[in-house]
Amino acid sequence: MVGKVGDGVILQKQYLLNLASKGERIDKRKPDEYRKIVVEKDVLGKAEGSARVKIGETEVIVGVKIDIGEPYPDKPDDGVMIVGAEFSPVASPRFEAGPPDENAIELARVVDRGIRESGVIDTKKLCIKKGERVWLVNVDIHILNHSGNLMDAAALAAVTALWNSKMPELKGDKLNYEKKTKKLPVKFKPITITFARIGESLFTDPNLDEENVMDMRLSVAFKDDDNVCALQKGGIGTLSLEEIEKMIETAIKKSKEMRKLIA
Amino acid sequence: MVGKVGDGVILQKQYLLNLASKGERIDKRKPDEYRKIVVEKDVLGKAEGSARVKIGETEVIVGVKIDIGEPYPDKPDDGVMIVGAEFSPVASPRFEAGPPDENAIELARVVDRGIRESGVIDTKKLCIKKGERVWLVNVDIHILNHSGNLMDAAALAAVTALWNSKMPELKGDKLNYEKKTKKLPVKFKPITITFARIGESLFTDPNLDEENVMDMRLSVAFKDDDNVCALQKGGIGTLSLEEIEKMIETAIKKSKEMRKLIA
Amino acid sequence: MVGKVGDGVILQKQYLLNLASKGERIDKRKPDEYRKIVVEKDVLGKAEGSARVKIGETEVIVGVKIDIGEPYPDKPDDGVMIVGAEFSPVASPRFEAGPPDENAIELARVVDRGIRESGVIDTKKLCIKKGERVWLVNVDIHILNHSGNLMDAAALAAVTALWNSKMPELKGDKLNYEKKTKKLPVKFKPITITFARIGESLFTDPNLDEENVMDMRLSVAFKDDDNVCALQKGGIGTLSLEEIEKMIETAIKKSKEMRKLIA
Amino acid sequence: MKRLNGRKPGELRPVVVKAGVIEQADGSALVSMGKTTAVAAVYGPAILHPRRLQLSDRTFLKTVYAMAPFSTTERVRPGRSRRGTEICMVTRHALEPALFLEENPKAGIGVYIDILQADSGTRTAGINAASVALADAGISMRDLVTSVAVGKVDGEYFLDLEGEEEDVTKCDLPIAYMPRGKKITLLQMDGDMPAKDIKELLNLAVKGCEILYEKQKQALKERWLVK
Amino acid sequence: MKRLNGRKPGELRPVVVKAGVIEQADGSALVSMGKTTAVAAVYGPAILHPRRLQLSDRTFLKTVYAMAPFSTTERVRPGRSRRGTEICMVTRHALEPALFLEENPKAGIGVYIDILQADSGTRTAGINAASVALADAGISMRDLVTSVAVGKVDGEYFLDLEGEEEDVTKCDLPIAYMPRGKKITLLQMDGDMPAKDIKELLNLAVKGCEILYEKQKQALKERWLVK
Amino acid sequence: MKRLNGRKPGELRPVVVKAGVIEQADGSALVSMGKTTAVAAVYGPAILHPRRLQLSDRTFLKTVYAMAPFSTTERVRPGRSRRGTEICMVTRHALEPALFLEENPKAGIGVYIDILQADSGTRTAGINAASVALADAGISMRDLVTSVAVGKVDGEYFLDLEGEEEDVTKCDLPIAYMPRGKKITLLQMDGDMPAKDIKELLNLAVKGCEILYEKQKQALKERWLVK
Repeated sequence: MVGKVGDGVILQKQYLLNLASKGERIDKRKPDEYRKIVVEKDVLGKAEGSARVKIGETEVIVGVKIDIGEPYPDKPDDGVMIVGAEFSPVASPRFEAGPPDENAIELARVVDRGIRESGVIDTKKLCIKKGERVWLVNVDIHILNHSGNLMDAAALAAVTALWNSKMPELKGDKLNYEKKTKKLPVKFKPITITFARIGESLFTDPNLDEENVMDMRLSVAFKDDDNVCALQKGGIGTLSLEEIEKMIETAIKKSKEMRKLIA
Repeated sequence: MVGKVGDGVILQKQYLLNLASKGERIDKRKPDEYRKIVVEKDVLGKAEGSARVKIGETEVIVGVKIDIGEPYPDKPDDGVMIVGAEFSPVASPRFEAGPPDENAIELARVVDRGIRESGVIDTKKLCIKKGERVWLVNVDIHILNHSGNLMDAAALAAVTALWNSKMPELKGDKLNYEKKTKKLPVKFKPITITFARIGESLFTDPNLDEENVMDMRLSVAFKDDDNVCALQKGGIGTLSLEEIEKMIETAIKKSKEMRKLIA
Repeated sequence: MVGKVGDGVILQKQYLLNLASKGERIDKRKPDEYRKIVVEKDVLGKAEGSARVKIGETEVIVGVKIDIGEPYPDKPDDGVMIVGAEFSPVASPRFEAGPPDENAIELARVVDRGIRESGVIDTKKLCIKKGERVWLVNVDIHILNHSGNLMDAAALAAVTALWNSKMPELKGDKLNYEKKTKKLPVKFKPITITFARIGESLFTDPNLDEENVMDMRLSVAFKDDDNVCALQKGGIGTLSLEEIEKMIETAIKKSKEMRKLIA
Repeated sequence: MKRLNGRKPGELRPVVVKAGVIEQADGSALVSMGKTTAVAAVYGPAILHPRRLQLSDRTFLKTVYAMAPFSTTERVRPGRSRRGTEICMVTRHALEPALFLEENPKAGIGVYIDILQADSGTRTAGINAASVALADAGISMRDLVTSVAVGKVDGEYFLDLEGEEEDVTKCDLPIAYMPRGKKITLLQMDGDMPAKDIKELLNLAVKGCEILYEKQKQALKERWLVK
Repeated sequence: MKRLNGRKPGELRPVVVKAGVIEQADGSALVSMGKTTAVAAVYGPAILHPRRLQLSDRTFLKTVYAMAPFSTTERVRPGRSRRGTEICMVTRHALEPALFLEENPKAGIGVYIDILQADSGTRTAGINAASVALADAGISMRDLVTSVAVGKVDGEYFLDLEGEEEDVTKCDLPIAYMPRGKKITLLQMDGDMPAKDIKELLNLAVKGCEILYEKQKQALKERWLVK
Repeated sequence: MKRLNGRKPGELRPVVVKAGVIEQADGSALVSMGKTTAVAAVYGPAILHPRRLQLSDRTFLKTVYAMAPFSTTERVRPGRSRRGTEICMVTRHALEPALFLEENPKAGIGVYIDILQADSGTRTAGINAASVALADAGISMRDLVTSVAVGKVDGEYFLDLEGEEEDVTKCDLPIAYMPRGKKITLLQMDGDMPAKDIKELLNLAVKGCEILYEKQKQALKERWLVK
């Protein structure tokens, strides 16, 4: 609703492109360098699992709520995981209260697929009674400060929160949230690494200024065994096969470092 | 959609403020005087209880529909009461068809709390089978003419309608709306008294002109034993402790008079 | 969203009115002549019944999906039929994605009533277990090209699709859509004939140019026994009793011809 | 089948028409037909906001039809329904022919109809009320619009269907009608009926409208002669 | 009934107030009252878009209050609720008296409140956070707005209700208060309480607000003296 | 696993491309890939209304992707879904690089895609149809955009996944591609796949796109040489 006029946006773009042509960045980082990353777990009292991740000024909180529900008809003995993302207006004047916009939906769906399709959660262990009752795992991403590269921050916070989630006690039909029994069955720690292209340069961990002038974004997610578990191109730029290859190579290395932050 | 231009609104405000500085009102009423109140019960053929209340030109109809539903999980042996309010566009060019606006929601929620929290309805008597089936009491407020002080008119109509509601017959699983069995278990008749402040003066029962220039509104609801069962400040003005005390005192007296209108 | 400016709309209107005053039409058709009608059945692989109807350039696809659901409480042993219509933005720059507009709703409701109220489907035969489970027949109208007279095209496609629908196999609780068992119990083939009035002339099967200048539209639907099963006036023009009588007479004849196209 | 309350086949339900029932509105009316009650309010004509709704060649006529939650035995859930959307549309089409909308481009008139009690014939009662409300607002009209539904039960033509009659009729045929020019402005029908019956049914409906027309005019007279 | 965590009847929960927690915002604050945590961000004042929201005589103040899905034991479904709509409204009414909105017509200020953790008193924690965030944004104010709820349990007046206390209290009475002018800007109550108790409860609430006021001022000092 | 219908791993499903299927549209196309059928219509470029959607530096490209209710075995409920919103977005990003949007600021182009039948690969079929529809509308383009998905089943790379293949593949990797400049405009993937396989899969997908490209060009030739 309340926005600032984009004075100097064009000048800023030219400046960042000039820097990029020399492989340089506005905050002096190397092309593959991340801003400072801080990971905290168990930051919310009412959630079964939670984490706060800061990458530079970007700040994301993820809360995991575990409930009981019905399985999908085509997967009667699998638990259900749902990832949601809300761009709270708290985080940026560009966000509005209301139904999630396409950026929030993309964020949630990419994090969701990165976790779901690689088999991170052992959903078979989340079946209570086949076809009738299964555990329902809600992963909610809450953006507190948007200063670029929400994708990596959200993915890291989601995996950290899941990795530390504990199941509430099930007594007959009722859940006792006061008593936690065992850990949620999480098998891997997938890590997402995002690149932005500015001019001809590819930079990891774009900050907000860089995102505003980039023409293309690529997110690559890896499992612990270095297999790729997700790719997602964003933006209206194009990609060559060579660029994709190069980014995957760089991203494998960065993902190994980042995975150590999850405990 | 179709609105009239606010010619003379500023002049009108000055005029009302001048009057108020002398403790006078545009329609010659005394500060604590209500417009003429007319209460009619059983005005709707298809509802289990109903009432029409006119306060001056303000006119409100309330219909009570009784059905069967599930109890809330945390109150398995309590019946459920839901108050809704719709500002029909019939009542004022300022109302629009669509989801209820914040004024309608406030109206419904204040009437709802005034009835619910003071224990007006004996919800334990509305349990049919614990945890499974309870009586569902829908109280719908319908504004026919908005000429100020909807709050008191709606609250009075709601309590009158509830006080005169009769339960449909329950035969096995089915409701027979043609045959009414006994009265809805209503214990008290809470009464809401509303004040508006114009300048330094506090007036009960503001009419629409007064509401348009008031800076603060306070509604106070009382049970039959003169206990306060609800307070709600409206508007962007402020209140002193002395003003609150004074209004509560006045309101107790007015509520006793108004309660006699419910039969 | 993207619209063309209405250059020449007024000239066009005058031209069509001049023609109409001589009983002539822009495309040389006789007053009661339809454009070329093409009916194809079984055009969709995933639907239980389907049809594509072209009337001139107007093109409509109808798909019938059959599922299991609950009956309406007041008709516990009747199957349920629901007709929906979406004006896909593909079909016309005037259509927008979003909730169906009033024209789409009217189209769906008129087709729905034409089928429902005349007893076309033997809904008693669609009951599986009284009060609990019945067959649910979804008839979805999809407009591919809107070049006038959607009503007749949609009605014809709906009846053709229903006439050729086959029920999926029901095994215990589950539906097997791969195996079809028997035909949907359809008893009649109601046919809708639509007239538009331009000036003083009544024309069947208005094309889009004619619809843009008409002041009144009347749709008449007939069962196989020539009984009227639906009437619907559209537009802001008026009708005389004589005009109604005349249109019904013409429409009976046209409906007999059109019914032969359903096989 | 005997009619409810001993009515004759060609008889209307008890009708009440009252003009000027909503003080805030520019025009208003209440119409009861038996146990069906409709209230209509008219606001305008006034300059229309937001501007993008303004029409360059005529007044924008907005019609809203809504059933109060307590109007039927089963509570009506508030919010839009497909049925309500269609009724808004046919109501607008029924009223427009009576108005001189081309005289006031860029303006808007709002016609709001609330059904307080529903027992068959809510759209017809709503149109009857709206028409009187428009006249009560002093908006110039070619004629009043008057509306009623007819059907056929046990071989007899029934005027102004009510309650269970609607469940057993072979067809339900509502019309709206402008008596002065003998013009039909709304026509809908569903059921199963030979063409020749349609003619008879329309004649009966027109007769009903003519009676209602007198009651509408009477209500306006009472409203404006008294004051 | 003994209070949770050995609190005395007139004692607040442990309170944390921090200004400047959202880098992107023009002003922001975090307020924890026991296990309830609210974050508020302020954007503006800036020229308001779309223009139709602009007010000719004052700044448009938009308040949004939302509970994070993971803030309570039962997950909160995202989207609007009637409760949330009412809280937005009373929050706006509680904050407006502290601002000079008439000085900046056509502008807009956005106040966004997120409840990260909920354990009673979310509207009061939200108002406390919003007030500090407005000051942190450098928006001129008549006074800070400070807010707390009071109740009566087992015959004793309890300040700043928490968790189960809210289920057993005879009434729940939140206020918002501007200490400098001793003015109440929010007042709600439901329950069942003699009029004389209301007076005592208001006095207790005002005392609580005065303590919170010091913590709010301290947080702003820490934020702005350090830098 | 043997492929359905005796297909070879590197073989496309039977492909049908037809330009000019919607008479009312400025451009249109139908693309079938096996049992998946997409229809695309293009309207514009035209001056964009409402004005607030106009962009000062480029044409506004609107993409709408919708599955018809009868397109799948389980009926699709009409209305927005999160999946649909994401597909609209990646489709727009896949098409924009082919267009000269900066040449026509304040205009709008609408690209509407309907999936009539769905059996894997609806987003790729939709992009193929949209690209032909844009060319059919006479909108100048850098190149056609062509799209296909690849996967790995039982150790073999499969081109253009279909039906059950999508359930058993180790990964699902759709791309969109502009053959002239060898540029990828859409890239998504989920599953579990060593990095070296990704390279092979991309090569296979590019080969598939080159075949589709010829069919797209052929369809445009047939449409425009005949006339």
